[in-house]
Amino acid sequence: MIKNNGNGEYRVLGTRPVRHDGADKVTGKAVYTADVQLPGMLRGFILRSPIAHGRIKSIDTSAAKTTPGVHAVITSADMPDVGDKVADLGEGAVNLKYLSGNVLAQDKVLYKGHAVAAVAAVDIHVAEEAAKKIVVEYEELPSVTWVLDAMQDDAPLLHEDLHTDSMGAKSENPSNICTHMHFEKGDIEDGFAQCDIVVEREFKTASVHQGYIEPHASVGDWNEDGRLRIWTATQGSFTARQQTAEVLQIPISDVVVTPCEIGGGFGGKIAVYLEPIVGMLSKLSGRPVKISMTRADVFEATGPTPGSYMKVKLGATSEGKLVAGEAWLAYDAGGYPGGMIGPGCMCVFSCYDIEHAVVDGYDVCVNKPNTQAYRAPGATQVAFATEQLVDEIAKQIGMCPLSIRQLNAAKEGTVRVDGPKYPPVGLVECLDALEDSDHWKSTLEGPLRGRGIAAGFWFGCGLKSCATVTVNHDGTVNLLEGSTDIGGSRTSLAMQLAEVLGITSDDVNPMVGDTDSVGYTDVTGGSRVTFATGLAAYTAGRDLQTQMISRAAEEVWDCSPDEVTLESDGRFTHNDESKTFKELAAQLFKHGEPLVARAAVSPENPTNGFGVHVADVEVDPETGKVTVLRYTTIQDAGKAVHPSYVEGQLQGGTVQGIGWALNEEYFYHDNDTVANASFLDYRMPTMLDLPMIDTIIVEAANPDHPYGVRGVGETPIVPPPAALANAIYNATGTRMEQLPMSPPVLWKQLQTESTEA
Amino acid sequence: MKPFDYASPSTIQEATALLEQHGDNAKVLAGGTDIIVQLREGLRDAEIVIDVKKIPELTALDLCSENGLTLGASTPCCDVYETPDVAAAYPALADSAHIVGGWQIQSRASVGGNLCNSSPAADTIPSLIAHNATCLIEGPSGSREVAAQDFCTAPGRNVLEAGELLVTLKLPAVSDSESSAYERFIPRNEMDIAVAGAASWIKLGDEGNIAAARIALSAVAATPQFAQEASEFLVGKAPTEENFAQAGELAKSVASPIDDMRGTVEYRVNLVGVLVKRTLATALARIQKDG
Amino acid sequence: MVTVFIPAQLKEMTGGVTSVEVDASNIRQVVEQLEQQFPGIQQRLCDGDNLRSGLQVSIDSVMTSRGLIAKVQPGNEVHFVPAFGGG
Amino acid sequence: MANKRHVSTTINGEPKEFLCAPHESLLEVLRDNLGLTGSKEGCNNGNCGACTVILNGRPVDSCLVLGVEVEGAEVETVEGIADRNELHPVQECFLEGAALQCGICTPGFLVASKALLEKNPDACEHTIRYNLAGNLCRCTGYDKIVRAVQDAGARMAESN
Repeated sequence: MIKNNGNGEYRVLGTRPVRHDGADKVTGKAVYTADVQLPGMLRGFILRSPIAHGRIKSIDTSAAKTTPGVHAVITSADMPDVGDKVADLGEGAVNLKYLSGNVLAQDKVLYKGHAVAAVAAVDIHVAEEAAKKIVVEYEELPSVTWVLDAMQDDAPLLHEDLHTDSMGAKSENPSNICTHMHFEKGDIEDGFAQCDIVVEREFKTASVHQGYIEPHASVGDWNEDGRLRIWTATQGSFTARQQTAEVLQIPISDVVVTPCEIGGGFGGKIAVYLEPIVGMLSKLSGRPVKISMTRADVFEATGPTPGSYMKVKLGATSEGKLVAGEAWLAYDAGGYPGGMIGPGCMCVFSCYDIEHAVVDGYDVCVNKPNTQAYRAPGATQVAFATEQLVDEIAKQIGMCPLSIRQLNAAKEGTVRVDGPKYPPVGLVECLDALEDSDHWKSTLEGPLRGRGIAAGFWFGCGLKSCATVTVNHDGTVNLLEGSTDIGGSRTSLAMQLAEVLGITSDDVNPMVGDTDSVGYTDVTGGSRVTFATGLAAYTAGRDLQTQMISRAAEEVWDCSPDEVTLESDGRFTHNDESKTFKELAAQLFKHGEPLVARAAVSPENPTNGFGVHVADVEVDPETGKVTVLRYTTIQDAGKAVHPSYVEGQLQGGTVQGIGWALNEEYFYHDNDTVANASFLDYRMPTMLDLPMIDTIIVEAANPDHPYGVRGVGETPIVPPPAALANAIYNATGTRMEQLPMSPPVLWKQLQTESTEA
Repeated sequence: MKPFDYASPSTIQEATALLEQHGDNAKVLAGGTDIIVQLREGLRDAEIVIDVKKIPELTALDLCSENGLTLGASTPCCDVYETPDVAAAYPALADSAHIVGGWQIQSRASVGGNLCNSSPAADTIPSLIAHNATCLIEGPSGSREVAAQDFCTAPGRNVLEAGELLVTLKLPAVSDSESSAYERFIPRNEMDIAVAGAASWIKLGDEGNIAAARIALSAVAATPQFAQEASEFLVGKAPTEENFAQAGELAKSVASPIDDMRGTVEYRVNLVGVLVKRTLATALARIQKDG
Repeated sequence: MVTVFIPAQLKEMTGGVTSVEVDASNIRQVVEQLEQQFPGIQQRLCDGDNLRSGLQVSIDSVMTSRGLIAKVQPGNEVHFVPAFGGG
Repeated sequence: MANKRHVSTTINGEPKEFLCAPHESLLEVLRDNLGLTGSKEGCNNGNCGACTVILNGRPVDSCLVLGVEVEGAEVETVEGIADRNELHPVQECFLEGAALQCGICTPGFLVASKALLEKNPDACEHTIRYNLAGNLCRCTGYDKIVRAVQDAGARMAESN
């Protein structure tokens, strides 16, 4: 009999232990991919396209190949033909010819920075100078980077064989529009007819990059036994293994991926870029090969998240009840079909109970790097639009922006535009927490200052995770799991196992295994690790306890298993005798076979993370510069396993959202090449650009997790641009319809409106 | 990065001899925060890099009440703002030295290097111009002096001839009745290139009016600019907001900026007025605080 | 009977019908029933013997990755929705 | 290729000698020649601070220093912050305050923070934000880093 701990009182969850990998990371010992050194290792350099769009007429690598110190040079001609096949990568599906073409350009280059050839040499300088000797002849083609331009019939075509997919139906003519999605709920005409007030605006947002500080890096060693060993900076060692095997057309079983410590990902380190290249260079040179991207490569060839055009219409009654919503969304996909438009469509009205809605979404190829997931991919753009319209309606009917959100908040049973109903969710609780917060109760005084709020949503997914638990002589345990640890997840998983077993976090040694040593585990992404891999750790702990009950019955108490009780604190009792986990484990170890437990899970429901943000800003009307004076992030975490790291996710996501809101964007030259591929000119927030980010963690239990855990990683990036836009409106009376709301843009808008007024 | 050779001469004569010998293929290394990036990114080429930090004259930092400040060309920015007398006497220079890159950059980047890199957006050059600095240059044919405002000739170009080395910068002595300020506009609060910048120096006469003024701008023309008309306008005027604003308007006449990712012509010209007005007010406040 | 909601994008194939009742014990049978009523709809929902990539099924608002083999019971509500991952 | 130079220097208190070509940066020398991979390359042009080391008492971006420049100099890296097995207060406070997530920027922050606190143990929030603005972090939003540096300052003041 197992007494489940349903009372919400925990010994380990909610505490703040020092992370298990902490000492290594503050002493410089932690090994990231670029730190890997193998005997005889070569360094690689990638030659990239200098133009935004062109046909490759010829590539002459002879001068590079004969350069002293060069061991191998490859182009797409050296890569196998992957055919026109869609591969399911767990978190999403991708056509292999697009994946392979993005790794090394085939007949065309589709964006500046597109990889064209790669060199492996004795050191990085020799490799770089040799790569510059490769002669590539291009037929330059007209290019397009703005999504609406790319949708025109006469737009330059990126892929002559790409036809628009409308849920299985293909367009007759080739197009840059990869996908059209359409959702309906209720009766839109009838809905708007019931509205006393309707607001409609057009919005556009620039491409932004995930901005992880660690550049992509991979090491490949094609071993003499025919197996390819990869050390790489990836959010998912198993998806990296699958993508690498597919691109190189070798059996998955011949690839082993060791996930190194990873310096940030945010969605941008799921697709492979370097892994197949270091693999092929290693095969041809017979030596291990390491490639680290330059920062310019990272900006020009990886990420970004889609730039967008959005037209959104929202209607309400004079009492502030939202009745109807209509959205037309176009997201750029970059050089190859992207995956962010679906969630964009599903999230545009996801925070509210709106009876009638229609959403159309388009995924459109443009001459930019292939877009990748970026923290709540697709949701931040639409929140920027919808949350401003909600404020605008509130303003027009004289309602408080908090009240209108409380009145319309999505709750259990609310039907989203794509169909499903929400299980119990925590948006109302977050809004109530805002109402009770010091920040909301405080008064903001002074001219050109304003306060804004916004809500945000991200699904948070489950997917597959595995965990193995082995027990040591002394009753401490080792937890082997497959989720690369980007932000302290080893510890949040160890804590869940410790909670089940009634031991401390320090009694657990968590370890992230390579693809040979741990069961299949999907990416560290989708806010899933603490939830799904945590569920695996919990389940493995239960498996261990179940084994121990029967063994205790047989080997210790000589009774039947149902006469052994597992207490909620992890103790095993029989009659009036009681043993802690460690006592029993140590005793069983002496008597019989070692204890090993395992779990494989695939929870399928989203964990539905809602958040609400409030921002105070001051605007300098002479320069258009916005200063964030105060910021509070409120989010439902279900159960905060390690509150410090939950706060860290909230603060980090919020600041990425603030950067997106105020300064981050790609600038392009007239020839559609990127003008600001550096940290200097891309302008991510520095420490000096921010106030402290206050957090309030709401805990509305997730029914699909034994401890009520919800994913928290992604939602915090969603509200900031909208919250800041609403704050800027309340400070200046001007509505921002584009991101970023950079000083020149805001200054110009204030000028125009003051001259018009 | 392309390979190059390296020398670290300990006298000006050795350095100028090397410069003369290698001509354009030699590049001078002071703080390295510009040149190393430019060599790495292939924006400049070098057969030999000449590290001048071992030459005593180039790391000088001497302040005296008669002759003013002698600043070695490779003296790092942090020495300027961490030396209290210097920071107090030349606030504009300290302001700009304190915002060149981040702290790590300021530990290496030199005012002289910033001048020789001759970027239109250089933060320290307007402050040198506002403080009427003179550049002491040594070369194969002896030494010469050039006013800071005449040093830059085009983006990345300056008056240095083959074989010539910038040795020191001389800033005239200052009194309690004068002060200065530098301010730039950047979208972030640190780690950014000026969208526009302004340095203002003013000296008050006994009756409290402005006896002398020098205003200089960055990032609004091909080279940093001395705003002569705006500077002369202030002479004899009362240090009022109105006059400062008017000086800001007049300063716009020397602004001929370009449209780029950092800002439009219209925006940059607007910033000139704002920054000149604000730096004049700061300079005045500093005089009043000290006086 | 199981209530199947027709994706709005396929309404033109059902003459505007937005939901139908079918007698089925798994999603494969659901799709076959739909195909009988609305010829051609199967190849819009499926790719060969699998659910089309990028599509997933929700049964009574519970997502499933089991695709065509997912079981359904009388009274269930079935939606076809886009798959999503995250960053 | 230019000839390699012999360089004698002091790294984390120990005399070190190495050979490097003039175009190799101090960061390359530390990571590739000396195996000190704690200093990280985030941008290789002085805009992220991940490669921060202390050179003759001052924080610098080691990607913007040539290896040959450190002849006769004193260099401190993240590997030299802890005293044997004793973590430095700034390391302790980063761990206890959860001031790191992915950890790639952490070495640079630790080195710069230590340099700041040794100069100014009771640095205020603004001073910390100003002096560490050359160190980028994309994970934390900086809040916990600022607090950890403040806590470390207090701890260092106590122990003195």
